Amino acid sequence: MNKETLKKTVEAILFSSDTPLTVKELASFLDVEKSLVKEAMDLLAEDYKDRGVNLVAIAGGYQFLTSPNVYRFVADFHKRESKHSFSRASLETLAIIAYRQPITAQEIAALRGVQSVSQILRNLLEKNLIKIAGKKDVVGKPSLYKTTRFFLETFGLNSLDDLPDLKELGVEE
Amino acid sequence: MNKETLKKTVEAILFSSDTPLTVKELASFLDVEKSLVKEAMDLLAEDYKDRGVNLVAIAGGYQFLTSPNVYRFVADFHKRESKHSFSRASLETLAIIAYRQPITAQEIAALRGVQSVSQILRNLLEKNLIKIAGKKDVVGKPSLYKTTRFFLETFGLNSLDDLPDLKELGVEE
Amino acid sequence: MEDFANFEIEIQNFTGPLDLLLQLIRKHKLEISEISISEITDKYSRVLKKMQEMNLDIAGDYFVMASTLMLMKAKSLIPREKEAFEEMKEELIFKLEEYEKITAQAKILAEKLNARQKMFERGFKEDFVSKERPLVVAENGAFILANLYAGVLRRLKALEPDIIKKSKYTMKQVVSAIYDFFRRRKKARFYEIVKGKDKSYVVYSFSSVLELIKENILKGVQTSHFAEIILLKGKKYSYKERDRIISRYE
Repeated sequence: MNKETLKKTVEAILFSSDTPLTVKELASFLDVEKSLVKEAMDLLAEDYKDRGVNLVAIAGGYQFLTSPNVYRFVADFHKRESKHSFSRASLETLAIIAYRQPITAQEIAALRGVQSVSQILRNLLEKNLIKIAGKKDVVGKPSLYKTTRFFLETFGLNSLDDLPDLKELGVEE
Repeated sequence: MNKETLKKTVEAILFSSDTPLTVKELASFLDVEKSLVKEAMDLLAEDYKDRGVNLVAIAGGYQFLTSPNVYRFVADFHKRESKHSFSRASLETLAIIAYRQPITAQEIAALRGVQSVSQILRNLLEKNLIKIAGKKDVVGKPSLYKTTRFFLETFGLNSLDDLPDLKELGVEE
Repeated sequence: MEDFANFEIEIQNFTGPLDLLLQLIRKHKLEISEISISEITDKYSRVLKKMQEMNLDIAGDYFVMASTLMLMKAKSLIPREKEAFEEMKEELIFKLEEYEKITAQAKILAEKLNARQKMFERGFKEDFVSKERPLVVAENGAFILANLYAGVLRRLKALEPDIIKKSKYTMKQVVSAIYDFFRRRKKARFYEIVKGKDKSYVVYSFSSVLELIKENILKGVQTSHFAEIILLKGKKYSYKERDRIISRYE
């Protein structure tokens, strides 16, 4: 392997790895001298010195990290992205509310086969995906939950009628 | 934000993302003109042209990916071949949807000469490669299927126009 | 069987009856537009038979095509059905040509996929699709919701006793209907038995007839090698045998 290919290979492996890698690891994997890998890393560190991404020595190894100068933007961008990610349990709860609304916490818990969904409901209320829409007229007057308009926006729906037909999924309601 | 900082910010955000991001997404997040973001991306694509990592146009956006030239080493290092594998039947079904969308399940089945494709469609929906995009205005209102943005990402296409016409390949359409 | 040796590898990999037909056409270097129906029917039936001998689980789709091909062959022999035959043949050719395009397009997709998979994204991990990874709601969010809800319903259903959905026809009905046919006559054409019926009836009849032939209850004859199947009462034709066959499916 010539020096040019070695440098590109090291660059690609470091990029695609989510943990720092040591010179030793790479040298042994690529079956080349450690000094050659070290040289390639140094050249890369130099190349990336003034970029938005730097090659940083960390935990005895090397890792590509975004530059501290632009840290704020990167962090904010990914935080915003994570707004659209949900745990399976909360998405399942949301699905039940979407298809069964209005519905009480107890009914949701029964459908999911769990004791309580109050933590998840609080979370969904905070995210403005569901709302309380009155009380059910039974003993204890439990709250009834419904999805919000923001829910429709988040899931790209015009109305609740746009929710996929369950028959297509091979399930009878 | 000056052009230099913008370029570094775009670079850092793209670098830290594992999915393609569009000019529009970044421009709206950073609150700058789309043309400026586009310019920064073009400069970056040029910078990375001959490196071990390239900036590739995918699914209408851009994504940093390791160079295909060093593929073997990267794959071996992570002991991993490809993420997705498809049966011929699913590839055919995807090809039908990709080239003829929007299309109904019944139309797909007729083209493939089989009674039902619901199992394969369910599977492709689960993998987020296709989506239901409305109903056809005929008796029974069957769902219409389309490919998703994730389909473009998975197949490394920038847009559906990247799928070559059969005429170009010397097959009569 | 001349050329099944190297065909066997692919035998389990057909994606459907059109795929099987197209592979047969390619194998024999024929032009789609110039296929002879009786020849292709014969070749098709032989592969189907081979698949049955290998005890492969064959989808009904293959039998539907077999019956369609046989029906076409039958029509081609009847002068007044000539026009209907030509129409069916044209339709089949059109379907095959469309299907050929699809295989070419699927190949393009496979090539694109292959090229994309030579590139890796950031943070490429072994457990990339770990179950704990949060679900990202993108354009397919509504489907993910629907699917989760369907999962909830399926989970609930799993606790209920299983109710097996009855199909439109039963073997009992079909076998009885075939027997009715032979009440006042000694012979019938397969085409007559399924005339005017829907596809699933044709499938049921076809497999029942095969079963009855195997049991010597009926006899299948062909006047020439590629001609339509004519059915005759067999050595073991009796109502007792009918009930025995039917009882297997109860």
